[in-house]
This record gives sequence, C-alpha cells and structure tokens, in this order.
Amino acid sequence: MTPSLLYALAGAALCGIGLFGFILISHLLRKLLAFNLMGSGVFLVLVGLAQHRSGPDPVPQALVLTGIVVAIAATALAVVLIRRYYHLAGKTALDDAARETLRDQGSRQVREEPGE
Amino acid sequence: MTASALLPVFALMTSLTAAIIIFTLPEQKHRLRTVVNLTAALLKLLLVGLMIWGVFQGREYGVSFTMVPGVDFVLRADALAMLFAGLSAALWLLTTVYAVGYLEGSPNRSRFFGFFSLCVASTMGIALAGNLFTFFLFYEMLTLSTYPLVVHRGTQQALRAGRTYIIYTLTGGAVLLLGISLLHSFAGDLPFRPGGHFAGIGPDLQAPLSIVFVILIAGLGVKAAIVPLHGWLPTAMVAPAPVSALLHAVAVVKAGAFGIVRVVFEIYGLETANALGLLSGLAAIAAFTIVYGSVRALSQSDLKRRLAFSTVSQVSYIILGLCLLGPVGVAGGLVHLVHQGVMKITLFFCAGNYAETLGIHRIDELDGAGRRMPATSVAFTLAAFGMIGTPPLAGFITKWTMGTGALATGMDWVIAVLVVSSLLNAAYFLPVLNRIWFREQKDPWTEERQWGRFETSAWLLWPPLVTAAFLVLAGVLASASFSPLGWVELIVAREVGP
Amino acid sequence: MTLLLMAGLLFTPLAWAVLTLLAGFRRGRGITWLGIVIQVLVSLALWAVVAGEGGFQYPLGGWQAPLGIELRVDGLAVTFVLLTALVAAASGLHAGFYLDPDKQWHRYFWPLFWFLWAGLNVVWLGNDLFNLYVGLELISLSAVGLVALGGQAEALRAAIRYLMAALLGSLAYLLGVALFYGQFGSLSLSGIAFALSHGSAQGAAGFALILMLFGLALKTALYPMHWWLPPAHGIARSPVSALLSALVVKGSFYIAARLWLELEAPLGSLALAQLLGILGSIAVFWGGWQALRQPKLKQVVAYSSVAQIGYLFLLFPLTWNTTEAVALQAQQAMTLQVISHALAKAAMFLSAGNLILSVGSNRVNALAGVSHFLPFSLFSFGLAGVSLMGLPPTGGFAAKWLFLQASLATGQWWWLVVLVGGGLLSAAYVFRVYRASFVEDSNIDHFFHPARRLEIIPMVLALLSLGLGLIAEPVLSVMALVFANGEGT
Amino acid sequence: MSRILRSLSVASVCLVFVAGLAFVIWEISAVATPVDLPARLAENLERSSVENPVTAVLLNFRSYDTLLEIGVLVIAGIAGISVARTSSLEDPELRTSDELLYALQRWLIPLMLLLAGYLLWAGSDRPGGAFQAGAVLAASGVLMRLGGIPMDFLRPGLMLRLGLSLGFAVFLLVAVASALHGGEFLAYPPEMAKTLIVVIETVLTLSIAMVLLALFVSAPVNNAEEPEEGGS
Repeated sequence: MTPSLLYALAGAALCGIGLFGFILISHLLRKLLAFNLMGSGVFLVLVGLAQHRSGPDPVPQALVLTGIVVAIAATALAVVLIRRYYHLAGKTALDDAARETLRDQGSRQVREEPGE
Repeated sequence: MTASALLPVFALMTSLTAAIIIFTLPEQKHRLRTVVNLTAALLKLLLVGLMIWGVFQGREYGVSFTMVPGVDFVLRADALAMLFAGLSAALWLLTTVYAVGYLEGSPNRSRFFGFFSLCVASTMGIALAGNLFTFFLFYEMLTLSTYPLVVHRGTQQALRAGRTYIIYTLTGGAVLLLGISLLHSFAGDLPFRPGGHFAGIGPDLQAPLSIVFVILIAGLGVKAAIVPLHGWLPTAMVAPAPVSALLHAVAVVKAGAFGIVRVVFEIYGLETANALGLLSGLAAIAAFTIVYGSVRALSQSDLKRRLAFSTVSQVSYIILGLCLLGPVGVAGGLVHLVHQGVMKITLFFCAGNYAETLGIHRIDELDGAGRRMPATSVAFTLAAFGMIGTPPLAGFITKWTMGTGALATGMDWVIAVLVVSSLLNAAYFLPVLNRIWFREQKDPWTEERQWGRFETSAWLLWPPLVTAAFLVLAGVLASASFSPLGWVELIVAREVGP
Repeated sequence: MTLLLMAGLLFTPLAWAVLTLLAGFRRGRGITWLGIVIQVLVSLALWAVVAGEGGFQYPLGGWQAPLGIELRVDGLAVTFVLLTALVAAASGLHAGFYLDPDKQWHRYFWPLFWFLWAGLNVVWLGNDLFNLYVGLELISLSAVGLVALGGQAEALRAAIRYLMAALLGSLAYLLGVALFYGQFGSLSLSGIAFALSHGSAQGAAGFALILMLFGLALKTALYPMHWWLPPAHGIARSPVSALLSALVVKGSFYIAARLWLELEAPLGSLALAQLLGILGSIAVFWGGWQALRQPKLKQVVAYSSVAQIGYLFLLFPLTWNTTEAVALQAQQAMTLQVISHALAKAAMFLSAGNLILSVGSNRVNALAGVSHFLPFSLFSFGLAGVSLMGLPPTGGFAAKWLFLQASLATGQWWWLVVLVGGGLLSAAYVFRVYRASFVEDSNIDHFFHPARRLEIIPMVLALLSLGLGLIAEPVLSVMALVFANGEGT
Repeated sequence: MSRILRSLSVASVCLVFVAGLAFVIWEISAVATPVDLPARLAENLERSSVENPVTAVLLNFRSYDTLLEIGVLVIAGIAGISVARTSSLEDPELRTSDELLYALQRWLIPLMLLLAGYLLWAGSDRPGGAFQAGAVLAASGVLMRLGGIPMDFLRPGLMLRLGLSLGFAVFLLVAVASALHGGEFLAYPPEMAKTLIVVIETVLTLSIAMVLLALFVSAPVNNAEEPEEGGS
C-alpha cells in the first residue's frame, strides 16, 4: 500500500459520502456541496490511482486541473441559479413532483403566457 | 428510365400534387380549387386509361429502388393493379364532382379536399404497389389521410367515430407490419408475382407460413371489415356522404380486400394457400360475415347505417370468391371489387342527396321521396336491385359467376350462402324502396332546399346517375372484353391460369 | 483541405460564440446566420470527403494519440455532424424570428447556442475519453444556460434540476474515465479497445464501463432517470427545446453507443445488454403513457422524447454477441432512429412553439378548432408525428423496420412487442393533439398567424424526416463504410 | 419512519458502491498499465518548450481540452449574467461599514495582486498558472466589492462581455493562427511557444478572474422576495 493508493481509496470513500448526500439532501446548496465532495473524490481517484505505480504523473494532474475548473464553473453557475431561484420562489429545495402537478391543476390558475 | 416506366409515378403524382396545391390555396379560392381537383382527376383517369391499354397489350410499367437495406420500393402496373386503379380513378372523378356540390358553402373545404386528394393518392399507391412493403406504405398513408375526413364535421360524434376508426385501423396496420416483418425475416423481400413464392415449400416452413398468413389476414381484415373486425365501419358513417362513399366503395374497405387478394394470389399462391388448408377457414369467415352483415342491416333504422352493414356483407363476397379456387369463382370475387364499388357508391350518393336536399336521415322519413326526387330515386332503386342480384344488373353477374364457380369446384354450400344473402338483401332493401315509391308523404321535409332547376344540385345529381348507368351497362355488356368481367377474366387467365 | 474543414468545424462555433457575445441580439442574429452558412457548408464538405475517401484520425496539435488528443473523423461522426448542422441551423433560424429582440437577455441566446454547437461537434468527433468529458460539460452547461434563459422561477427550477442530473452523470462518467486511465494508462478509446483485445484484465474495466454507461444514461434520460427531462424541455423556449431534444440527449447517447460498440466484446455481458434494452422498453411505454396524459402541449412532446430515446437502447441487446450482419443492422437502425427523431422532434417543438404563439396558450385543449385556420404548423406537427409513430415512408419507420429485422434475426422476439406497441402508443398521443385541433364546438375567432418563415422551418424538417425513409439506403451506405473502418482501427 | 428507511437504503447503496469501487481500485493497482504515458511525456517535453510537465500537458499536449475548459467557464459566466437582473451592485446592505476591515483591505488587496502575478509567472516551471492566479485575482475583486469600491465594469455591458471573452478569444486566435500558419491546430511554432503560452496565460488569468467575479455579482441578494405568480 503506497500513499497514492490510500488517496485513491479515500477518494472512493468521498465519492460514497458525496453520493449519499447528493441523493438524500434536498437543500440545494448542501446538495451542491455534496456534489463537490464527490468531485473531489473522483479527482483523488484519478490522481492517486495513476501515481500509485510510477510516481508523479503529470497527465492526471493536468486533467484534474481542467476538471477543477469545469467543476468550479458548474458550481458557480449552480449557485447563481439557486440564489436567484431562492430570490424568486423563496424556496431552498426543488418541489417534489407530486406537489408540482397539484399546483398546476389547483385553483390558483397559472397565468398562461403567450410565449409559453 | 423510359417515359412509359414512369406512368405509374405520374398517376400517383397527379393526386399528390393536387393535394399539395390545394393545401397551399387559401380557403376562399373555391373556383380555383375545383379546377385543380377536376383537372387532376381527369388527368389521372387519362393516365390510368393509357396504362390499361398498355397492360391489355401485355406491357408492364414499373419503377423500383431500394429504400432501406433489404427492402425495395416497387411500383408496378399489372392487370390486377389496373382493375383497382381504374376503379378508383373513375370513381374519384365522380366523387370529386359530388363533393364539390355537397360541401358548397360549408367551412374547411381546403382541408377537406387536400386530404381527399391524399386519400386517392394512397389508393392509387395501393393499387400499383409491387411488393408487400410498398403496399404497407400506402396502406398506412391511407389510414392517416382518411382520419381528417372522418372527423371532418368536428362534432363529438364525429370525433368519437374518428377515434374508433383510428384505433381499429392503426392496430390493424401494426399487426400487418408484424406479419410483413415476420415474412421478411424468413423469406426476404417478396415482390408480388402471379402464382406466389411458396409453391412446393418444405414441411418445416408450413407452420410459420400458416401463422404469418393468419397475422396478415387479421391485419388486412380490419380494413376489409371482416367480422369481428368490422366495428369501425358502421360508426364511421357519420362522415360526410362523399367520404362515406369513398370509404365504402373505393378506398378503405377495398384496400383491405385488395390486400387479401394480393397476399393470397401473389405472395402465397392460390394452390399453396389451399394446400396449407388456409382457404377453407377464410371462406367460412367470409361466409359468416356475408350473412352477419345482412342480418344486422335488417334492424338499422338509419339509412347510412343500413348501407354500412350492407358493405360489411358485400365486401366479403370478394374474399369468398377467392376461396372458390377455380378460375370462374375467383373471377366472380374479383369482379365484385368493381361491381360492389359502383353499386355502393351510387347508394351513398343517393343517401347523401336525400340528406342534403330533404334532410332525410332515417328510413322511416323516406316516405314519398320518389315523387320529390325521381332521378335520384331511380338511381337508388337500380343500385338496390343490383345489390339484391336481379338480372341483368351488375350484382347478378357477380352472384351468377360465383355460383357457377362454386359448383365447378364442388363447394355447393356457397350456393346456399348466396341465396340466403340475396334474400336478406331483398329483405332490407325492398322496404326502403317501398317507402320511396309507394307511400304517401307524411310530414313536411325537415330541411328542404331548392337547388336550381333540377330536383337537387346538378353537381349532386349527375354522379349517381352516371354510376347507375354504369352498373346497368356492366351487367348488360358483361360479355364484352372491356367490361369489368372481361378484364377480370384477363386477370384470372394471367394469375391462375385457364 | 481537411485542415481547413476541421478548422471550420471546430473553431467556427467557438469564434462565433465570442463574436455573438460581443454583439447585441439583432447584430448577433446577422452574425449567426453567416456562421450557420459556413457551418452547414463545412459539415457538408466534410461529409462528402469522408463519403468519398473514408474516415481518418486527426491528431490535434500534431501530437499522436496517447499523448495528445486524436479526433476520429469517420462516417458515423460526420453523419451526426451533418445532422447537427441541419437541426441547429433550423433552430437558429427559427430562434432569430421567434425570440423577442427587445428582451435584453435574449442576446445571450446566441453565444450559448454556438457553444452548444461547438460541444456537440466535440462529442461527435471525440475519441479521447477526457476530451469527451469536457465536451459533455460544454453541452450540459450551455444547455442549462439556455433553459434558464430569462431567469423565471419555473425555468430556474427546471434548469437546476437539469444541472444536478447532468453533473451527477458527468461525475459518474469521469469516475469511469479515472478507472480506465488507472488501468490502461491511456485515454484514447481506440487505445483502450486495443489493449483490451490483447488480454488486459477485464473485471475492473467492466465496473468502469458500467459506471460510464450509468452516467451517460442519466444524461440521456433513460427511464427511470428521465425525471429531469420533461420539465427542462417543456419550459424552455421552443427553439431551445428543439435543440435539447433533437441533439443534446443524443450527445451522451452517442458516447455510450461508441463505448459499447468498441468495448462490448470484452466487457459487456448478457445481463447488462438486456437490462439496458428492458429499461429502454419501459421508457417507450412509460414515456408514451405519460405523453398521453399531459395537459400541456410541450409536455406531450417532451415525454415523447423520453419514449423515443427508449428505442435507441435496443442497440445494446441487439449488438451483444450477435453476428456482424445483425450488429450492423442494429447500428443502422440506431443511426436512423437518431436522425429521424432529431429531425422530427425538432420539427415538432418548433411547430408547437408556433401553435402556442398562435393560440396564446400551452394547453392541448386550447387547440380546439385550430385546424379551421389551416395552420401550416399543425401540418408540420402531424407529419413529424407520423415519423414518431414509425409509419412508412418516414425515417422512423425505416429505423423500426431494421430493429424488427435485427430482433427477429437474433430470436429476441420480445422487442417486437416494444416496437409495435410503442408505435401505437405514439400514435395515440399524436392523434390526441390532432383530434383537439378538429373540435368544432369552440368558437375561437382569434387566431394569430405566425410569419410564414417561422412556419416553413419546421415544415422543412418534418418533410426531411418524412423522406428519410426513402433515401435511407444512400445515407446508410456512407455509414456502413464507416462502421467497417471504425471497427478496424 | 419511511425517512429512516430511505436513509438506510440510500446508505446501503452508497456503501455497496464504495466497496465495489474500492475493490476495483485495489484490483487495478495490482497490474501494470499497458501504456506508459509519463515516460512518453518525458521524451517529448523538450519539444513542447515548457519546463513544467503539467503546464506542458495543459497548454500544449492537451491544449484543446484547456481551450474548451475555458469555454465552459465562459458559458457559466454568460449563463450567470443572463439570469441576473437585480441591481445588487448598488445594494448598501452588502457593504461592510467596519473601519478596521477597510484598513485591512487596503493592505490585503495589493498583496493579493502581487500574489496573483507571482502565481502566473511561476506556472511555467512549477505548479501554478493561470487558473490559480485568476482565482486569487477574483478573490481580491470580491473583497473590493464587499468594501463598496465601485467596479463599473461589472455592470452588464460591453466591458463585462469583453472581459469575459478576452482570454478565450486570444487562446482561440492563437490556435487558429497556428493552423493558418501551416501547422496543425494548436501546434505552436517552436520558437514562439514560450511567448505565446505566457501571453495566453496572462489573458486567461484576467478572464478567469472576470468570470468568477461576474458570477459572484450575478447572484442576487440574500433576502427572498414574495414568490412571483406563475413565474412571470
């Protein structure tokens, strides 16, 4: 067992924890954090597994850098969307499907916009 | 590719082009639309006439190209194709004339005539299809293009009828597709060919072939309105009269019957189908349908509904004819394809005239209609007698030929079916005629309209008169070589052999 | 020549994204039209080159495969490139007329549109697993941005839901890539396939493949992971919905199909193949059933996408452990289904948008009596519907036919039920819309005729998808040539 | 009750997943890779004209990935500002009024700018580079914003859009120019590789900072308004 392998295994654990949170938590920001946890786990697996045998490998490092930027972009966009959603709807979680249909058919007639 | 090879394509394109032009015309351009319609109809009649002449002289027209790997698109004009194509081209012209008069002043005419032309294009395609795959293509196109015609009025009743219609026919289409692809998976792409493809097949293929045959007939039987698959036909009579005429006489039910003819003759081959023991079952179902349809017709009080059940019964004559095996019986069945079309279209035209001119829908309202509308009533009477099988009208020719054919192949029970059916026909038509001619008018007509100098609009009057004249001629001149019977004998000579 | 074509294909969309970002809506529209012309021409030319000379590998920056990124330019790829060009061009043109120029946020439609196009081209041509990941993210984020455009609460909710699903899918895919890299030391798909065929260990790689397929299926909205699709596709502006349904979901499916076709022999299993096929079948029925019940027009179309995507997954059981001929047939069927669904669905969404514009409501029932006004768009909608039903001569029929033949040839008769039943179900929901338009008892007198140019675009798409069945043979012949090449490398 | 059950089932699924993943990682770690990419990389490092192998991979061997990655960042920026319609720039509540923080800011911001510059420069021979520098730059921007320093270029407008796209545009230009120059795409002429890479990194730093800052600004202020009817 080398430290690199340990990183990879820790990454696997992080993936699992992140997945648990991602599925179970309904608060959007916390869900997003869970996603980032998972992302870190994946990056650890990527780097750790590759470096386990032959020492430092620049390719996965570069991949992870790229991956981080992509993850940051996605996270930042998600935060903007979530904040704006909270601003408009006052909710921190997505409605579940059942309530959604109820609202559509309920007495509160949703105004139909011409441009759908 | 020579010009003559393209004749079938042109015949198809005339109505397709007409459809496209009509769809793009604005609703108000009634006159222009009528001109387009009639020009296309005349042009098509001309093209079909040319092809008939060519086929008579032994020429064959056709094109084909590969659509999907392993499957070709084939258009081919042979004698059998021309029987159906000639019928639909001739009746399209008349129905167009009739429809122009019938829809005068009603909304959505552009939509109606557009789909009407599409419908005829598909019928032409069905006639000219050179293999099962192409046949299926146009068969489904027919389904789609008739739906808007059935629901044309947009009432709840029409929409319900449309739904029934589409459920029946699309399911039938799906079953047909299943059959075609099963057949394709062990026999490849099969062009229609006199004598079929399966002469002398090994015993290992017999069971799958029989199953596929049942599936194919079930798929086609929906449109041919074989009992118990006939449920859509009586409900679909809510459609406007020209549509009913088209549905019953030319397009839909005939497409199903024609498909069965193609499958039995040119995919399986009459001999093979019989050897597999498939035809006796089919004959039994057809015979049952004939009797069942007539019995149900007896109890209908709505005129168009009675005619609809009569169609259920009459179309199965064609199928029964096939099962008679001998050339004479087969000829009887095939000629009924034309005869039934001409007679039924006359009846529907007349029923439409009664409804449009006097507001008559039910049979008990017909009292005294003969005096008010003599010409229409004469046409109606001729067609009704034709249906019953009175000599020398067209229907008689059918029944006589079939009867002789049945005797020739020793299927005596068919005679009984024919007799019972004729009696039933008389039982449901004669009371109608009695009311038209011999009863005094009871109530004033509910919606009487005056249309110029004839008893009804000239557009509405001439088509039934022409078809009535035709059904008389088809009977009287049956032995001429260009009568329907003459042509059918040509087909039979080519298909079955003397 | 190829250099210029590749430059056009890869960099025009990126460059146009920057240009349109700097311009306003109207100027952006003009710029976009120019770009569309260039892109369509380039795509056509590349397609012609591959059709004439066969596919090739294209190393970017001059660095060969394991070190640099190599693109795979084969027939399947260029076919999809061409398809993308057609559908995106149509959606772009439509959007130019459809979107309100006075809403200032609509100017951002153009850069996002171009980034989306760029991402799609990356995916079609990609042969490097990580590059494909970046391409996927490029697609997902621009798609999410397009859905959220305008920033209303409903749209945001759909966008967030979509983003979450897309992110989870990407991560699962990336984890698979990480495992592959750990095992093979290479990111090139062909390289990995080569290593596997020369006897590398397989058990671990199987897990990675499953992870990647899961992630991609999530992004493709395979049942039961479809929950994000209908809200997103339903709420977006119609040209956006067209792009999303026609192309975006196909991107992730395409990667899954490529992975499977390259790696199924060593890594696939009967259970996995059948599982994917069964999920696809459930999607066909579930999506169709839901489409039948939706009160809103665009939701009907969106659920129909769920159903139509289901058919695509029949590829997996029909290519696993079958003869070459059958596998080829299944691939052809898949390709035709992708093309015809893309064309038909784009036509459907665009015409649905026009109809909504005309009657001022998104509800199916609001269409009562619309056929009275002979809207072109209703006709386009119906024609596209014919393709979805799989009736001849449409491309949808050709695809269904090939699937049927492949199923029969492998004895997997149970897919017949799906293919035939699914067609009937789609007929049911298409006719439901059609039926509504024929109702005469409502007295609508207000009907807004959209501009003809808005109506012609979906019509052209619908006609293309209708005619695809007639010209399937030449289209497929280019692909068949390519598949032979693609599998050889 | 059902909640607990749900948690338990999700937890067990995650556990199974982790166990499977760990097992697979363990298995993979035991065998050698068929391709030795680091060795090939080392052989080709000279030709890339960058000393740091990570930077070489990012900006030369796999520069296409990096180009697209910046594209992703720009997309996020565009999407962010497209939904932003609040005037949170002017919101006084966001500003700190603490004198001590003001004072600290005056010290911190120049230091951070310096750090950003250093990170950028360091990228060519050791870990570091455009993204790290951009992040630090963005952070100083966030501080300035919280300190109430007006940054007009962050208002939606041409300046903002120009800033967003600058780095990406320059990168793209280099890529296309190198192709038109006669080589392959993204193949820098060897004699200019170093210069080009430094130029790219610099503009990228600016753009990355800009995107991050724009996204920060786009997020509306914290208090929720009344929910809008039907999302009009």
